[in-house]
Amino acid sequence: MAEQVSPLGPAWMPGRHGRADGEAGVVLTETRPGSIVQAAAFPGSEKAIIAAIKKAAGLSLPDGAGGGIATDTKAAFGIAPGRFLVVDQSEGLADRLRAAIKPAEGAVTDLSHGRTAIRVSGPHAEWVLAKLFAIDLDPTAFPLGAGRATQHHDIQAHLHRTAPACFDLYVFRSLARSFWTMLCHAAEEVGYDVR
Amino acid sequence: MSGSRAATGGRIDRTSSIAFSFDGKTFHGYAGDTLASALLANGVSTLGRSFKYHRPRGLLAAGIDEPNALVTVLRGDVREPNVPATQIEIFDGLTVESQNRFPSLDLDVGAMNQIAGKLLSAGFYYKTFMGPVAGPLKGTRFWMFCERFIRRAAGLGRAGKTADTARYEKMNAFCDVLVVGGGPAGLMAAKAAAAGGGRVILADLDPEFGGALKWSSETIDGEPSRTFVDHTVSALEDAANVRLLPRTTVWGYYDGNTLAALERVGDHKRDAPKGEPRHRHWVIRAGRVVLATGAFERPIVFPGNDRPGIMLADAAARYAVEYGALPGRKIVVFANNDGAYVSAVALRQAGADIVAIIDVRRSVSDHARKLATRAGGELLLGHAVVDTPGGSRFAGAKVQPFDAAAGTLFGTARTIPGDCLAVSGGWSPAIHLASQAGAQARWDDRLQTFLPPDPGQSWSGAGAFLGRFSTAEAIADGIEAGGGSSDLPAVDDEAPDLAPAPVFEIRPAGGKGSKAFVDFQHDVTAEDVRLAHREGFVSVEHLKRYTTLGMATDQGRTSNVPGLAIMAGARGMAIPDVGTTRFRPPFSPVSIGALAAERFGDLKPHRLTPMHDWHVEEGATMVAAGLWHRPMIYGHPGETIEQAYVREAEAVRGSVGIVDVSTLGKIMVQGPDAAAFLDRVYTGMFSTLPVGKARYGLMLREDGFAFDDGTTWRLSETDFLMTTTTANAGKVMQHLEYLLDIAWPDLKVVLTSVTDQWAGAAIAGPDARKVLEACVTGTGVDDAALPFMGIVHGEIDGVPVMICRLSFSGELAYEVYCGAGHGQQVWDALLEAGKPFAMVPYGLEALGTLRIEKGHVTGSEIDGRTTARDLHLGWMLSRKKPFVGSAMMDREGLVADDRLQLVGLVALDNRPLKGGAHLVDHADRALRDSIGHVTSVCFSPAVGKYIALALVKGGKARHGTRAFISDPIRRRYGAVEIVSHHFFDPDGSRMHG
Amino acid sequence: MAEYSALALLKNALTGNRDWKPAWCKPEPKPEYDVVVVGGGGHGLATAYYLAREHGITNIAVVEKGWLGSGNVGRNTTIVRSNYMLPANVRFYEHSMKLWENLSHELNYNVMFSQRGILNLAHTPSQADDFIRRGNAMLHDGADAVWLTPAEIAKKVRGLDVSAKARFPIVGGLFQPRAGTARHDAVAWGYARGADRLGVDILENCEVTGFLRDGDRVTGVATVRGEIRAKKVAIAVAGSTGRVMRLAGIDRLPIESHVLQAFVSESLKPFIDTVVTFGAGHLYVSQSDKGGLVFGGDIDGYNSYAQRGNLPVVEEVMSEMASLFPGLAPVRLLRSWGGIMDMSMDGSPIITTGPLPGMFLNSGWCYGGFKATPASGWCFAWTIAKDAPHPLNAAFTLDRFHRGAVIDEKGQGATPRLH
Amino acid sequence: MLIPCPYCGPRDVSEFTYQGDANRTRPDPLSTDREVWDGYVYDRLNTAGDHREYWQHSGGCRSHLLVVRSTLTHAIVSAGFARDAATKPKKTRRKAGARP
Repeated sequence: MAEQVSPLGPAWMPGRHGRADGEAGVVLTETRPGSIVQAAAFPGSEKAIIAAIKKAAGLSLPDGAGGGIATDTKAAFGIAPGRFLVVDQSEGLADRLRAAIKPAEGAVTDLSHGRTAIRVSGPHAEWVLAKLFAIDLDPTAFPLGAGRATQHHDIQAHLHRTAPACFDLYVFRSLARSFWTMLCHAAEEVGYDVR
Repeated sequence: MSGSRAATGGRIDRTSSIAFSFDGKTFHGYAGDTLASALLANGVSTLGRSFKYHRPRGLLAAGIDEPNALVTVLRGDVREPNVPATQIEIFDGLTVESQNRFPSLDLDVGAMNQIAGKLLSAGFYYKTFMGPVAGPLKGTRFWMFCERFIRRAAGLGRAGKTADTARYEKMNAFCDVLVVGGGPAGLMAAKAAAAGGGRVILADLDPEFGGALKWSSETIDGEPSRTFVDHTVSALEDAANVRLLPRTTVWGYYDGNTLAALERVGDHKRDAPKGEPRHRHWVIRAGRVVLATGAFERPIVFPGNDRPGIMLADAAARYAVEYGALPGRKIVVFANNDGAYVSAVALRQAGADIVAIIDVRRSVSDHARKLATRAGGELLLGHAVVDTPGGSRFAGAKVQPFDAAAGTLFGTARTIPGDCLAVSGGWSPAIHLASQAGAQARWDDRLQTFLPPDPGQSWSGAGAFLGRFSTAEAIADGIEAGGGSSDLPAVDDEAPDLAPAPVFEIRPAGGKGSKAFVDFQHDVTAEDVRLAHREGFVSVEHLKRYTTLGMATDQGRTSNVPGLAIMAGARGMAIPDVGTTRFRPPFSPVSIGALAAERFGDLKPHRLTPMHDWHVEEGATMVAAGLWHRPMIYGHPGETIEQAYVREAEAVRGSVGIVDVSTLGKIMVQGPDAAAFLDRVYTGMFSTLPVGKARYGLMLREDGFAFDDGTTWRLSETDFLMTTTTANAGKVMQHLEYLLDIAWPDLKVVLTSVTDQWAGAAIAGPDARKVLEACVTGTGVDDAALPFMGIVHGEIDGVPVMICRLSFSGELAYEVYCGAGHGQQVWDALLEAGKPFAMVPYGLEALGTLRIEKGHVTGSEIDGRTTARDLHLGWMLSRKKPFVGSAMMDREGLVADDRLQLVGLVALDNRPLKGGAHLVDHADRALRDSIGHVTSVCFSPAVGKYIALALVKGGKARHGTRAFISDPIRRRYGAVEIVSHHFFDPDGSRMHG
Repeated sequence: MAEYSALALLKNALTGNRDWKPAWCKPEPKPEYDVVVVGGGGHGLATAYYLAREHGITNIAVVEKGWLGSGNVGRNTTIVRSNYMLPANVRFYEHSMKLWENLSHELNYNVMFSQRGILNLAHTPSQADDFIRRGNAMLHDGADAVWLTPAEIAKKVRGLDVSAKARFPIVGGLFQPRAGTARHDAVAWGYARGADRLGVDILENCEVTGFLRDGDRVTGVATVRGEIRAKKVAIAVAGSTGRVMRLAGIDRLPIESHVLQAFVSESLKPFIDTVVTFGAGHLYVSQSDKGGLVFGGDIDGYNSYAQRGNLPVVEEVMSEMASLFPGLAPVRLLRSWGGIMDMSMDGSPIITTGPLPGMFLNSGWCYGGFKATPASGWCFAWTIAKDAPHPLNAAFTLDRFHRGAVIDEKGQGATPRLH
Repeated sequence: MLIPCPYCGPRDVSEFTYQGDANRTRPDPLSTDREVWDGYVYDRLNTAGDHREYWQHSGGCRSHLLVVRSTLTHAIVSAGFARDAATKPKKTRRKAGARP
């Protein structure tokens, strides 16, 4: 099957932008995973869903609200009570999760086309994201591996801290181009690289 | 000229000369100067004209409390009015003009208002301009005629009409401790808090930290206070857990310890680096807050107290010490407390002569006497300034013996010449933020001022904010409020006692003499306060509102307490019994742009479908539908809108068309109880829907009115795909989530918005099936495989698709859904397959035309005021089960005969109908008795006429009758026939074909 | 009491403004009145004034918890208009407009009613149709309305971004020429002075602490200044309706109290002449005679009795201001404040007899209370005097919610935060 | 104002949608008692003081919360999942062992 078409269109302009001197404050990338899937547990079945994610994706989710884990190619984190976003660079994760989750325990929803994944990394990632989101991005409040559900005005977003200075953002596809444009605008002050 | 540059001193960089323009004239100052200090050093004494009487005014203060010297900063055609000159850091090329004067600052015709001074007393406008009861100026016209002149005379600066292109930004911050104010208390609080390891933010409104230590002559731990500040600041700069925010005014204290601050990032720069905002709007969520906001000196009210050259004593000292700008060479000091003596010494040390110190108190402390000796000049105790003879600037003080206890003058007056009068009437702590955070301030009799209330939120105070005015107290308080331990630096100088004598106004017997101003910015005089008293406006709020005292841009920093004191005197009450006003955000004015942040200008969220770029390239006229952008028409060159949509609609009825329906709201409803859930939220039954079929559903609100409609597809036993209208997607989702969380938490159902997951294309028209047959693989699409309301899964161009046969247009039609990332690919394949059938893309106008012809309703008809029955959807209301709204839908008001009901209209004059037109049942054009209104209109190619849907009183009963358009707004009148809303193919044979 | 006039002003100016007398007296409460009006805001004072003037009932007390006019009459954005869509509202507010037009004369107090017009901007063609529907409804029910094109709007309101690339492009606007603004405090003071001159007792600092009852019937009020008996007790306390009615044992009403913030900019030379409202969000702005831009937006959207709001609404309103008037971005917000709105379940008011015998209720003004002041007082006075509503307020009953005869301008149902 | 979401932690009020008075219980769906339904749909307690109310964390985890918040000061007394409050049996006010 053909690759998905990016929603960013002409707004995606590779190269260095904004403040020109020194190291780029942030690097912005569209990571284009093959699978973005929501696994949701009915009340009381959270453990079973966590086990199913382990089985289907090989990711061991830590306990706790917003807990998560990331590898080079996969990621999972809590986005709401009993709900997890599971991401894989390759396709087919939704089917594997469906096979691992009993209909009485939870539901699998494929969002691979519905969400756009944007990576913000670099020394000023927290500074740039703090312009858009009213959440505490400090590592003490938002540790490595954790996920957060939040919004920038009309744009809902899931944030996942996948490295000390790296955040993967998942936004609604239809709003991705606008969001990307705002992100670039916010990053101009520190200089940014689009890759 | 009175002001001048001192030979040495100040924290200015005398090697860096800066040229700026004021009222078109070029001046020079130094790096580190404010506009105020630079103009003062250049001998400029009049910086503005007062609000009402247009009196010349000079600098009163040196900080944010400045009421007089408001100017407009120009950046090209962009104007920033009403900026205190004390807050502007000069830079090369700074261009500023003065305000509220015509034609010039020195010659202002508005000053004639002074002649009518007594007429323009407080509240004069309420008592006149009521005008004649008849004639050409009756009603409100006479007032409006006069008002025009009043409006022109009032107002301060002029705002610009040219768009501001500067960048503004918002920044979210979180910290354990926010310290507001970077004076000695704040610096020590930040240091102590940082030592505790928490995240600390220290904000100060000045460009440099230090507060009053920047112009203090004290020594701390043996170092000059300014050196102490430098050391402390550099230690804070080095601490990883401290963020320093200079030029940042914390202006709002909101709920949950959320504070708002304005950082003036670029105001002092000629050119901003790329991407840097001019202002940054900080929203700081703090674990706790240390308020170290200091105090404002207040003036004494006396006749002639507004003449340029009359200045607060501490401000005079600040100009001299911090900026090396002497406000005068022969300075007269007028005080009711010891603080002014310290200022006098500082002024003397900076190079000015102190001519005299006039103190209302008959005796003063030894410390004050010592300071007076150091300052030099005559010490006149038990005296008061009773007037300031002279022209447009201060030339001398008329003084007279004064009995402070009785508040009376006696003996003979004499005039002491000088070129500057430094006044101190006591100090008012800056309790504004604490007041915003809730609770009433409390009066302190010793300090004759309001002190902060008990904390309503998590804050603590330190230093002058608490009325603890000495540097030593500030340092000790700061360390304690910071919460850590720190060495206690010792202050080596004796602190003056700032407790003033309770003297707020000097009032010559019989009220003789010049005007005595309480509120400089709004020109409120002591007599105005007394007039308010005479007229019964005695509560503090009435006083404020009747006289406008304290309501100007300085928010009464210098005027509140003196005003209250005068009212208290008139009422024979103590000041706290008169009350204090509650301070409201912002503490100091904040640019509208900063609060708008990125939400004006070009950055606006748009929702785009996967096929958006194709629509635009194809020349579609796009229209906004909420955040979505949708094609309205795909116009050909030379076509009108009507020609375009008629062509598109005819193509659908004649052969086939394709429309992007990706914007429809889509919600996955999943779980073992999904079917039961849908039975409860829809008026119809969904548990009986077989897998692989779709059903049209209607939702009501709890109050029984119609809410939203759409089709829901059963994809498996436990999975449903619900569609909603584009406009209501979010509201429906929220409605369902509410019910699931609150009404029926026992149901095992998961709701997920999948609007963006799917690209949708509807193929409609007699040839629709042929188009699908040409491109769909993996499934049949014939009537047997895909009956009406059936769903199949297949592929188009190798992309998995889901196809449901349903119709909005009334034609044979299908909705084809695929993953949004493949939307364009499938769309292209469908277009290719449609070529042999001359398939056309159609937009919202044609879509609307097709549905109006079928009598289908949308948001224009389901407008939140109509019922299912009003819209002839009563057949959808199941009687077999309760559902949301079922208990309320039969109430008398919802079933009344005279309700507006859906009907069709056909124009009898062959002219276009328009939405929003009303209908009447009389042919004359008299504006009365509307019977309803037009909701949706089109030219119907199927009917061959202009038709419309309308909501009309008692609708169905009027079928076949004539009514008349009454659209006086657009001057459209004419006859229509009321018909059924089913204009076309009422039995639905085409879509079932 | 002396008449106010230019001559009086001159005479007093010559004598040093020493002879002005209080605008209203400060009497001690009497033990009994014919009518006690609870609430010394605009509506309560207007009610007392019209009871005295139109119905000859002068043995009236207005009891006010704090200082006179301390509620919403002194905390609003001063806009007067009758541009409603539903007939009951258009007729009522148009009656108010007609009273406004003669109010300064009638009260011998300049309330500074200035018919500067109000412009409702439409930003999409369908919104334009909605506004035109409203304009047509206004014309059919006796109000005035005209449609302005973007070019006409650009001429009328300079500084407004009418360009096609504007953040919220303007397709036209509904203009009501007779609408405008009035000086809010002056309305309270003018009615107070007017009522006082007709013999009404205005009792400030007289908080109601309970109701006197004879069985179900309300026979007076207990106040911090003693018990006051009354043949009729009328409640006009806006945002405090819940609290006051609870004192009468009525716990639940179709009312929620919400906070609405309002804003004023620093004083400017004349910038906009007319009242402008924004259709793509919620913003209304006018310029006061002192030069401040007075503006507001949506309610904060949660129950509140605190006269303070929060930042999200501040930011929203400012973004709309800067979007409409991009030249105002550098202009500075001077002050914000909050008022408590009595939001009803359909967004329309309540002026009714009851709900208890001897009691009358005036409430549910949402954020439309100021412009309603004259008609509210006039209709409420009628209802109190005749024990039955006037046709103008006959639809504004309490039981309309239960009957389903709601007057829902916005079509939002029983969700007060959306009205 | 910050609302402490039990899942997401304290978040700005702008992330939440107010869903109104929680002093109401949706009547039995089968009930046809008009007065009960009228009360549910239209009448509000409108408390001046600690007010039970629903908020949806619409800009976060989308859970509905049952929040007790002072309408006089906006101070939040407690916040929990509305679902928990709705599924847990109603606690009686009486302490164990106390007289009926």
